[in-house]
Amino acid sequence: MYMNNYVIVAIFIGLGIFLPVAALTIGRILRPSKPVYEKLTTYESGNEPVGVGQVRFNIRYYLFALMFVIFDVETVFLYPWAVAYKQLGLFALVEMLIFVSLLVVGLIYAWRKKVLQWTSL
Amino acid sequence: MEQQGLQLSDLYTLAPELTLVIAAIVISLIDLFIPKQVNRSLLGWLTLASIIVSGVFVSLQIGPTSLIDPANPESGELLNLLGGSYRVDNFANLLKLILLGSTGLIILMSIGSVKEEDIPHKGEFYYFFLPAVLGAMITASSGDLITLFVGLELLSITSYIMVGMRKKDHKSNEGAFKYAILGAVSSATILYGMSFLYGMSGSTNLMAINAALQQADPSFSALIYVSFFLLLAGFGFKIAAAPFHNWAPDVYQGAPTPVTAFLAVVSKAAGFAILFRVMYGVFYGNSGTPEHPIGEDAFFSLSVLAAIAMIIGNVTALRQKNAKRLLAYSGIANAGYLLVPIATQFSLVHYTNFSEFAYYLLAYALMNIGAFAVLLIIERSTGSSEIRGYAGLYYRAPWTAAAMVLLILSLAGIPVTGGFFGKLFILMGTLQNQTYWLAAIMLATSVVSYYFYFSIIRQMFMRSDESSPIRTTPTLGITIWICTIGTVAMGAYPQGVLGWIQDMFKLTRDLFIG
Amino acid sequence: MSGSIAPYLTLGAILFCIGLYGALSKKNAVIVLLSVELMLNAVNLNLVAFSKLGVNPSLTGQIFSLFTITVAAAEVAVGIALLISLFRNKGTVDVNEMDSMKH
Amino acid sequence: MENLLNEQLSWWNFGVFSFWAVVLLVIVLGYVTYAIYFERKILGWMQLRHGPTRTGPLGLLQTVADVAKLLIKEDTIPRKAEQTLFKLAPIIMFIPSFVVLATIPYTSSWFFADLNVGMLYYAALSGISTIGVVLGGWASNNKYALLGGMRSAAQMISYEVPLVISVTGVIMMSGSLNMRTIVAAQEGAFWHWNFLPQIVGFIVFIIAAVSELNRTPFDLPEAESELVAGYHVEYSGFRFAFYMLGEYVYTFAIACLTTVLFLGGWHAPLPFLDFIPGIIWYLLKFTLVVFFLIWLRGTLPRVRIDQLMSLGWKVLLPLSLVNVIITAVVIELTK
Amino acid sequence: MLANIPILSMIAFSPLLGVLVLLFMPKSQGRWIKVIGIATTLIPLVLATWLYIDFNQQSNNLQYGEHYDWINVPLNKDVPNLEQYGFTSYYLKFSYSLAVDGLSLPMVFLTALIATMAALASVYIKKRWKLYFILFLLLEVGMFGVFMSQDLFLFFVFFEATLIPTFFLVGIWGYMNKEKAANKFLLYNGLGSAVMLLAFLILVVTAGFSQVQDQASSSIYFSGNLGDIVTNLFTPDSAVNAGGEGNPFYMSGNLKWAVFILLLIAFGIKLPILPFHTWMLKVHMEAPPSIVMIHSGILLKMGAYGLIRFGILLFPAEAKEWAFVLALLGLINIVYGAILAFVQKDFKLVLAYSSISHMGVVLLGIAAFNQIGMEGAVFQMVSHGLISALMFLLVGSIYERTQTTQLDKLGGLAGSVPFMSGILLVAGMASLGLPGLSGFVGEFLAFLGLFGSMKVVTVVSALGIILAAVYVLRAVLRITYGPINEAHRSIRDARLIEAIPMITLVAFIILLGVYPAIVSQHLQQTVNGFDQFIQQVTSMKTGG
Repeated sequence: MYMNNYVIVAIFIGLGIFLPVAALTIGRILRPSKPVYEKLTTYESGNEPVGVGQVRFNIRYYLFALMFVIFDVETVFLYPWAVAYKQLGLFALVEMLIFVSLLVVGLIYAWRKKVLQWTSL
Repeated sequence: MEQQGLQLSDLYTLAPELTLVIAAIVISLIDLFIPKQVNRSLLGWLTLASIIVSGVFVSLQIGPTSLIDPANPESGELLNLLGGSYRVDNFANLLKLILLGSTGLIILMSIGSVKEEDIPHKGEFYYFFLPAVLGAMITASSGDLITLFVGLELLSITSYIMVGMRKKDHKSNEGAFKYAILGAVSSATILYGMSFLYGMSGSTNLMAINAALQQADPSFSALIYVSFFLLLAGFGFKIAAAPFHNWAPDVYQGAPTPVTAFLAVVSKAAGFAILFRVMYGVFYGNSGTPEHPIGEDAFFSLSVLAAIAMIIGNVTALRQKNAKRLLAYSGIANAGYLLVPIATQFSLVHYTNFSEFAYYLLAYALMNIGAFAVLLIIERSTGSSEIRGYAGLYYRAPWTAAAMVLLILSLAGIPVTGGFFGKLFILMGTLQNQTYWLAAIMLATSVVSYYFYFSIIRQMFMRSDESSPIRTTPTLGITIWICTIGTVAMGAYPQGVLGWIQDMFKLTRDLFIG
Repeated sequence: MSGSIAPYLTLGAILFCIGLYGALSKKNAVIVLLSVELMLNAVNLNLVAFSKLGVNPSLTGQIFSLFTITVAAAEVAVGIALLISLFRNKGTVDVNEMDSMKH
Repeated sequence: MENLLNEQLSWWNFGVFSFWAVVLLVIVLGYVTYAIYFERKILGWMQLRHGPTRTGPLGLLQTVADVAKLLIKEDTIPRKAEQTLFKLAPIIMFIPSFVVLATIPYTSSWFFADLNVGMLYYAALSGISTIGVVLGGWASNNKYALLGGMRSAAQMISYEVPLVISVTGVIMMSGSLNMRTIVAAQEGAFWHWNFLPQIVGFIVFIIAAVSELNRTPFDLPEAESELVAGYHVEYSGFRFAFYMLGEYVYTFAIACLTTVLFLGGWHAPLPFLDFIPGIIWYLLKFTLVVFFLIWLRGTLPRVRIDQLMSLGWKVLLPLSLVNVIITAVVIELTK
Repeated sequence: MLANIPILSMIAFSPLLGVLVLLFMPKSQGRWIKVIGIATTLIPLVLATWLYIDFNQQSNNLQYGEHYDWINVPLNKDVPNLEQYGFTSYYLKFSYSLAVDGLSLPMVFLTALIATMAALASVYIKKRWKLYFILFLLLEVGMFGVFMSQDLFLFFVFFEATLIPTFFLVGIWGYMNKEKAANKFLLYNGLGSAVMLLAFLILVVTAGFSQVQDQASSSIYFSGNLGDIVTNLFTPDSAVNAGGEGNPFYMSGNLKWAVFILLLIAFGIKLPILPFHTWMLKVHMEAPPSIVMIHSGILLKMGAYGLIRFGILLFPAEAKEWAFVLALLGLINIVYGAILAFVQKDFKLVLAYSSISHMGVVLLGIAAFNQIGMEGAVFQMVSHGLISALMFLLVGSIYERTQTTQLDKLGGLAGSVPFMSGILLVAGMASLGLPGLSGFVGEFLAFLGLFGSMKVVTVVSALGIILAAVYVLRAVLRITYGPINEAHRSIRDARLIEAIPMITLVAFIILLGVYPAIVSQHLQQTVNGFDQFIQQVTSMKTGG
């Protein structure tokens, strides 16, 4: 049955949740808990922490995130095409060439705009 | 599902779109690889050239036989492109000409007029118009919900970016972000409505949906209403019709002026194209049967929407001090006017609502682009888009002021201009269908609009502070005069354009699919 | 497969409403973007449910949802890019502070 | 398994599924325990030292002792941390690493879920782990952790793209996303296995996979010398253990995936070797991949972050796209 | 003699010659600009005089007709199965169609005359003569067109064409609150034209159709042609009158009433009928004298003209039913205008309110629904045009010298400017309806006509007219006699360029007073025709 496969997935998810929960619960029973002020301080190599931890970080991380979103979503179109490729004609190849070349243009664009360069910003 | 691949012979049919795609790619690559010192106006001219080429392709295809399959013209069979999801009919071709023409004028007015410090990426500024107008063209041509949606989003997403093109200006950022968020919400609303249409018909083809809805189970009528109102809300946003208009003034104000013109004209036109298609492709013909009353109600809702847009647009415009916001509200009001012919259905004596619509759309495009071009001159000289900036324009640039007067007369709907005849034809349509209340609202709000349109004239003629002449760039001047002469010509000889539209457009072929 | 479509549609409607509420009322722009995403996913849920359990089940719905996912991604990508640019200029992501153009 | 999957769902079936899932979990945990042990041993040999020797015979209980230590270690949560997210992050990291295993087949009859979208399922779920990493880094409210988390996220998403695209060639060859079908399509001697026809894809896949696992030479998120310990600097005790666990379960998963996608799964390298059961071949290939991963760690230095990013976007991504095109053209020509 | 040349177009568009010349004149040539501006207005005056003489008084038909197709839009070609409804195509036709009859002719002449006088009076304009004269001449074109158009659409276009130049003329060259006045003018009149357009378009899409039969096809024209509309409206078995709700061309009784009331409002605003009069006060206050001359002399008459031409003649049954309402409105105008004129402190406002009062007389004449009343109404229009033009010319000249129009700051001008004071006295006498001057004739005829049907209204209105004597005399005597303001002692009397229009206008006022036939003989046949027509169609049962 089609559904059974997903029952298995569900079981895996259940186990995946169960293990950490169980382990952490057991750990809570076993482990000591003696919080002192110093122990709960944010770790900064032994120095007094300065400022907040959640600082503004570099823009490049966002740019990579954007790039990822764009390219990863394109694979959503590549996969069905790849699955059906053998049944499709020459035109599927042409269409995919167009599609991939558009992707490549996007990549070139990002490249020339120095988005891919970690130190550019 | 029967899916039909694209044939090589279809490439000619798709030439206008393909031109734009290729041009967009090539020009962007050129922009990437030519050195920084090269003047980016070159890209502007290239963009303009590609728009013109695309327009030529459209005009080669437009004609009374445009939908006949070119592969075997004798058969007289209709061209079935991509399983009916893409329709190159004259409805689409006419709108495409308007869309391309407007975009061409907007690009023309931007070349050499946009300030470097304002827009850092001038190259992108030019060629981003290409995917945007491509999206608009796809929308106009689509016969399928998916195509329609993709086209709409191509247009919308590109527009978000174009609005935010002034990276350093926080008004531009703010406008762009608002536009993006609300645009996404409206897209989601449209999609949600579409999902119900799909659910009730099992197809995304407009014609199939129409057929399915007519045979649908009576218990679905609630769902039909839900989907209709979701679509209406979403499209209402895209065309900036009140009460879904709140984004427009902020976005218009924030965007660079040529982009504002683009939003006001091309985006809006594309929204109307879909609305027209969907209303007549999906909901029209569902009236009459007691189980499916949606047809009448749908068109009545459109009338109400039109009335609200006219009233709110014109009344709120009265308070504006910024010319861009004023034109935004004027655009909202005009959305109302343009909705009227769509809401006015066909009847025996009234079969022309598409030509009324297309005529006014063309007039609207010309007069608005002209007005924005004048505004660009004002912005260049005064640095702001306040209405005060127009003060004494007649003494500083008399010819520009004269053109502006003609454009304003057209916007206000005073004879003998294109805007006047556009409204006149729309009015006649409503009166022929005996929707007197709508006609009355349309006229009354037009009179209200005199006040704020003429406030610009008052500034130009009655408040003079200085008489130092203002210089215009040649491209701006050409744009303004093309628009002005076009507007006046449409007024002096309306049957030229209208008759041509009537010749091209065949109701049964171009609107009722199949 | 048999089964009722009602639960899917209900879930879709709930998601859509939550998303709409969030998009229109939340202060933080990031949450607003997330809410929009929620709305689009409600649509996907609808489409996929209809493609399996609709009046005329067909694959089109799933294809449609692929397009929706892609477009949603592009939309959010642009939204975030604009938000970053706004944040750089104004130093806030609070939607309520985006009011520099009031009349 | 196959028969059970095709029956009507009942409590009995459910019980059987659950039982085997628990068995797999136990196996995986055992694998992790001894993978760490062997990693240390092998690294030791490579660096001419002994590795763990003390705990148990040959140090076999070393990892067990480590786990026990982690279990009873105090679990400190920094005052400034976002409590809920801080607790949640390691779990989010761990769950998908285990859940992806559901779709992996071991032999033609030993498998769990027979999903027809198996590869997509894997790609989709494995992406979730990134969230666990970023959340952990962010919730710690620590600059090192945040930077480590961000770097890790950037790296993982950058290499996710070539990873999934490199698999496209395999999918085209077999015409399916189903893992079993993919293996079945590699029926025959080793030159039928995908790693030879898909050599470009294979190389891209392996490099991207190593990077996805945050392993040397791509272990920048945990670079001790730059970031103290990366995103889990504030974690201790069993929460830390789950990050580690997640990473090692991923090595399991990636090793399996490599075997399935490129190394012919349970097929014997030469037809006359068929008498040896498929599971043995599978395990051999699996072990080979795991060994390869450890070997890399022993030999290669760490790359710089800008090199890392350049490699991913400027080399691997174009390569993987080229691979797609070449595969498509070749398939078209040989049809 | 004139029948073979397009005399009407020549009159209407001859001012454009001046515009053309002026466009290419440099701004600095102020003197020549004025000369050309004034000279240009003489061309239509000469042609109009010729036309006036040439006009065939014995005919009640439209004369000198010119007809060209202008807008001819095919409305549709592809209605499915159009043939089954009996026609194959339909068109929208608006034509360029001019003609005059006895009603239009005096108006055309008046326009030409007053335009020339106003152009002479433009000496008070101090700046931007070029733009001023261009707009002025455009305004003149619009006014001629309004009185000549025989097509609803053309009428509307010309009607609007008067709007825009007036807006500019008031807004640029007016006094203190010029912009406010221009706005108010624009909005009220814009509303008026919008209402008019609504009424016209309803007429076009219902009564405006006519069917044309070719060999094989028959097509329908929608047109704004007044003749077609009249024919359709008063043919008992036309689609407008016959047929029920299903017929798209059918005008129900309610619709007819609605259109009539819309027309009444539209022209009532221009006239102005009482609740819509405020804009007109502002314009009279703020506009430059020459423009007020045009405005008060002609633009207000366009309202009355339109009311007669379209309101009364297209909907005689409805109008006749409302005769009492019309009379009452006229009465209110007369009395209200008179009373308020009496209490004003500003001479301009006195005149403005007196205009309201006098336009009431026009309404009364119309409400009489007989030949005498109608003649009175038209006569009053002409006469008031002359008188008010003269009055405002004087106001302008006085303001020019004294910088005020406040009654309590003026006085004793008879001593310092005897010529102007004399003219002012004559104008005052004419205004209050002294026999022998033109004002008397119109009022007398209007009352005479109305007396037969509505005695009470007539009597009360006549009392209102007596008030006119009071307020006119009060104002005029206050200015000419009494203590003089010391500052005004040394002002100079009228220059030649001011004296010419004053004398001309006085001459015409006297001429009309002593020899009214000069107007009424042109009028008689036409008005007689109207009367017969109204009698005929109201006795006929039409509509629902």
